[in-house]
Amino acid sequence: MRLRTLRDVAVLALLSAAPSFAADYPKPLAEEPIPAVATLPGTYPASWMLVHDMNFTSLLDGRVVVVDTAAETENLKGVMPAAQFAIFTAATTRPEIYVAETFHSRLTRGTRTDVITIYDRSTLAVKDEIVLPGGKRGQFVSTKNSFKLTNDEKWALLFNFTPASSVSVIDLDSRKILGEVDLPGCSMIYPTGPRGFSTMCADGTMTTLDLAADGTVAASRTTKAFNDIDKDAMFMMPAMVGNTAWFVTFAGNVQGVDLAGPTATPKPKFALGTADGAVTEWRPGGWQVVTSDAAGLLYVLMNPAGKEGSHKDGGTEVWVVDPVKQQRLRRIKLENPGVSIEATREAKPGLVVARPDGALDVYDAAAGTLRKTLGGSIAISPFTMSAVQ
Amino acid sequence: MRLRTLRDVAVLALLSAAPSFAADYPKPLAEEPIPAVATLPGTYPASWMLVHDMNFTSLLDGRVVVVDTAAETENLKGVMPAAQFAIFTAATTRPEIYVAETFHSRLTRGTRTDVITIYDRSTLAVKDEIVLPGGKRGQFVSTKNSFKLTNDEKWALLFNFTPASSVSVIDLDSRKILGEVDLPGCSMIYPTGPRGFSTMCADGTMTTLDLAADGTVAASRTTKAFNDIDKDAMFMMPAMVGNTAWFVTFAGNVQGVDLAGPTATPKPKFALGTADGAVTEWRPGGWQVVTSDAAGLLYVLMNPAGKEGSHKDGGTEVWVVDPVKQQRLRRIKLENPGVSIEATREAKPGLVVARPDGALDVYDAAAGTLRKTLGGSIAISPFTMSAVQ
Amino acid sequence: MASFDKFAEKMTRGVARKTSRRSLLTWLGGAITGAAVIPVLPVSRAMAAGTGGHSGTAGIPPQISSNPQDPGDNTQCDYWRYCAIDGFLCSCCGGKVNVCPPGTEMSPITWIGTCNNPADGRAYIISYNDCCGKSSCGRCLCNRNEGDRPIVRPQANNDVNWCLGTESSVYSCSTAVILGVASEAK
Amino acid sequence: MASFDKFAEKMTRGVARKTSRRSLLTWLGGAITGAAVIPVLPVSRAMAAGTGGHSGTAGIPPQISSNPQDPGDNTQCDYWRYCAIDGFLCSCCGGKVNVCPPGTEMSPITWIGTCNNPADGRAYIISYNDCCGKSSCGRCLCNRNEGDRPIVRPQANNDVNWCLGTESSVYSCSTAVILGVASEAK
Repeated sequence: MRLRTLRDVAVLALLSAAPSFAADYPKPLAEEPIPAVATLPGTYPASWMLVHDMNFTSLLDGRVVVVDTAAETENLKGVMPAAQFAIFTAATTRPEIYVAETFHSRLTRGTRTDVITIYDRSTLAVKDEIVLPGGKRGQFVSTKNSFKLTNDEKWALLFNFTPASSVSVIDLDSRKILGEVDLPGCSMIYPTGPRGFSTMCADGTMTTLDLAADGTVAASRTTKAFNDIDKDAMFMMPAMVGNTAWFVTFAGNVQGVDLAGPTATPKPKFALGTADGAVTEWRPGGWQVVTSDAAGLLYVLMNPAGKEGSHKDGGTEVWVVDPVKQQRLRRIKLENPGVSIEATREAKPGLVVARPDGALDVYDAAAGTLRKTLGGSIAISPFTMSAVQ
Repeated sequence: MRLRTLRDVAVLALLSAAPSFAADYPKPLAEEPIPAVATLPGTYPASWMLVHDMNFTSLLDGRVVVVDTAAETENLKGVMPAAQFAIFTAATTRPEIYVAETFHSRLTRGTRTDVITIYDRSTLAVKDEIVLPGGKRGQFVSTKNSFKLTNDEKWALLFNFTPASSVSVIDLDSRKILGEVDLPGCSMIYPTGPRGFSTMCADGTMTTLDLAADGTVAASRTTKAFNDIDKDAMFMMPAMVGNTAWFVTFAGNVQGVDLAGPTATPKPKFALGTADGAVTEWRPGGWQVVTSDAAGLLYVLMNPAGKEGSHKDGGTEVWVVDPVKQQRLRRIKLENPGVSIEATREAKPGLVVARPDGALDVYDAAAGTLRKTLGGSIAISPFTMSAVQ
Repeated sequence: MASFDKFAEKMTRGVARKTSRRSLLTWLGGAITGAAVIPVLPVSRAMAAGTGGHSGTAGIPPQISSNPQDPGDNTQCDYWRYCAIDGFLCSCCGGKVNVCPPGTEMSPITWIGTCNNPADGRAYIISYNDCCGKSSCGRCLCNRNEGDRPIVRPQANNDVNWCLGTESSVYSCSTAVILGVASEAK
Repeated sequence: MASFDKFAEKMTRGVARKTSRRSLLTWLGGAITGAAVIPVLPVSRAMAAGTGGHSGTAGIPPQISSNPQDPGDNTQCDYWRYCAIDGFLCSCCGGKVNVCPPGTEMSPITWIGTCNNPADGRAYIISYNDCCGKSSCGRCLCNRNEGDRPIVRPQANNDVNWCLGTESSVYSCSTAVILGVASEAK
């Protein structure tokens, strides 16, 4: 092919009236409009998922990837930047996605600025941002319960860690910070009741805080200790079924907590049970290890070599559990080991397994068969996934 | 291993007077001081190299990696951030490394700020920065000749591209911008004479500009056209031997340009020649395709499948050329294809070949044998390399 | 060139249906450089396999236009419009071959290539508009340089970050937009 | 545990001399989980092979302390001090096992592990101080969680970005510093 400069191109364009030898296509392809930018539907289909890619090779440049787990092609729908151990949460009642993130004025150094960036769900453009003073936003390997909505999604709750713990209460209507609740010795946010949240405490209790209309604490109540952090700690991210948070523990128990309000109420603990094929014993292992489907079933990512310290080692099976009947229904043998799992809320739910190499395997959650693999660097370091609710 | 909380640790520390059963080591390892941060020698050994890792998966988060190409261990000595299509240059007469880079206030968006960041060569800490107004710093796949020193290294010259071309003249003593020289139709910076530079122009000429003491243009002269951009374009990054810039061309010619001043003076062009083993024909291919050693020999990265469009395809051989005798001395068959090459200025020079997978192969430049491979993600996307001068 | 392109195109599409992305690239490398030498993958194709770290994973499903006059898989570097592209293909990044991903901004200033369409035999002027304002897409890195010239001739150069005249200079991916016909089939 | 650790340590050192990093990890995975099941690599070890994209390259040469009481290769995840580390190993990043790379700042606040030294049989208190102010090192990603507990107990948690109290919150790599002896050999 010969070089074409801009001038050559102009000359050649003049010659383009010459007769074509491609008889099959008498007309050339049409000029295409620029600029052109894609948009997404205002409501995402139930097969879509938001995947938090922490991008370990450049942690300051994380992303939230919008993924269609069902389509034949174009599975990556779009990306939102999510900088520096960011955390996101998506509204269901307004077309907004919130990313709490941190910047430094010189990329790796200089003035720190924490913000909540507000994305439009359809354009993935930045609509607005709320600047968070004090440089205290907690930065963790993506933990969904560090950023949650409450009060009919009018407020956002953001967990701070300096290493003192607190929660900022942010009004999303006015884009203003209402206040800050200190949480000495407690961590994470579990929305509870109409306008409050619970938090997990280092003594094994949970404390529930009711918030007043101005965002201050109206009342608080603490459970008895039920989280044996030394011997059988609860993973911090539960699967939600209605208002019940289903936690799993390091040793393989299921601990439900009723968050319908006004106080977090632990349910009786039950065991996931044992099974053949264990090297030592089956235990939950990975990052996002438990998820739920629309029918209220739980899926737990299981590691066959369970022992002290194995809790982030990923898993090779997913166990399907009916938490109401306290019954394990079946075991799904994964084609590839996984780090995190998330079920879609489709009528025939998909079970998405994030692999250590960043690919996403999509299983038929009922049949336990692999539907497809979303590869090709769809994410670099996927840690948490959030199905469209 | 049992869980140790901080309290457990305190308790156990009290018990540590108990007799040891490890008779070989009666004393425990000593407590180690914190904080502790490594430093580098004030003068880098000749086996060291600065590698520009553009970090393609997060281009806004590039790096300059300080690499020891000779040591048995600890080959990665340190890293300097180099944001967003940055370009760096190292002083030889002061212990400073300059990185021209670009930030946005919200990582991927918001206010743009261009700066020259000044690193201390020994601590790799930021000493200072010079803010560059106007958001016009040129951003390219790492091209060394977009940022050069002149005037006995008192001044830096930085190429701007908006797409209008200009060069900013920066006084490194006062950390101030002296002025800006417009370069319509010309690109890149080739320091020429005591206080000036040449630039390559789209009509195939080079123009040399002498700068006055205040940084303005005192005089300029233009060569005849000698760069046949259409048919046999010169690669933009030459290898320097003294004051002579040795360029190679797409089709495999060597074009020397004498930059001792006062005017860039092209030397007679000569051909690298042909050789067995070509698929089509041998041509230079890759990014940094030519380098020189302390003895004044040139090394050219060669692609066996040369044709229109092959000029960035990398190479499988390095041809060693004496540019004064216009003679090819030998061919080095690479163990692995390379993207860019750089020779050290050691007495027994090393030839470093950046591979597409980011690893660096270090050859004995004289023997043509592979000394070692620096792997393990020493860089993600190494494009240019600069040996210690 | 046109007849080789056509042959390669046909072969590629046939092979793409049967093999993974990875082995396809290897095959192409072999076909281009012949069997006698170390296969020289174009640098950025090799880097595409390398930088993302996912060379071993399954790839991206083929995306073929419904218009037979626009043939080939636009997630692959050998798609006809990509003859002078350098970067991540927007068609893998939430955009399309000629459309930027949601929330990015298409650069108004860009570089130009002239690519042969193997279906209709025409040469088209292709504008490689960059999409800007989000970070590197990271998928489908592709570098082809037919007609590419050094930065001294910027309008024919793909090493420039063409996120110029946009709100942000951060580069995400590249499109390949038909601007017009450069020459009719010969 | 101690005897298994000692065994694994010996085996590892022997194998490390003979095999590449990649095959060593595979071997360890096999040894830990047995031959009957799919090998379960600890997630971040697999990611270490994955994210950098350089799983196929030669690795990093072993770095062994000259002190036999501090045994093992501190570029490897199985080095004894790393029993509760999570991140890039500073010993691969221009620092040392207990020293930050040039130009970074060592975090004063951190998490604590207790690791058995297989040479002297003692358990040591190890402080995993993060090094801050430059971007992710990207080499020698390692995650081990012996004694790790969820964020509800932050001082025993390695999922926190411990670049706290530093000028920049940007994380580069993690060290493993001996703070003292937790228990004598049993």
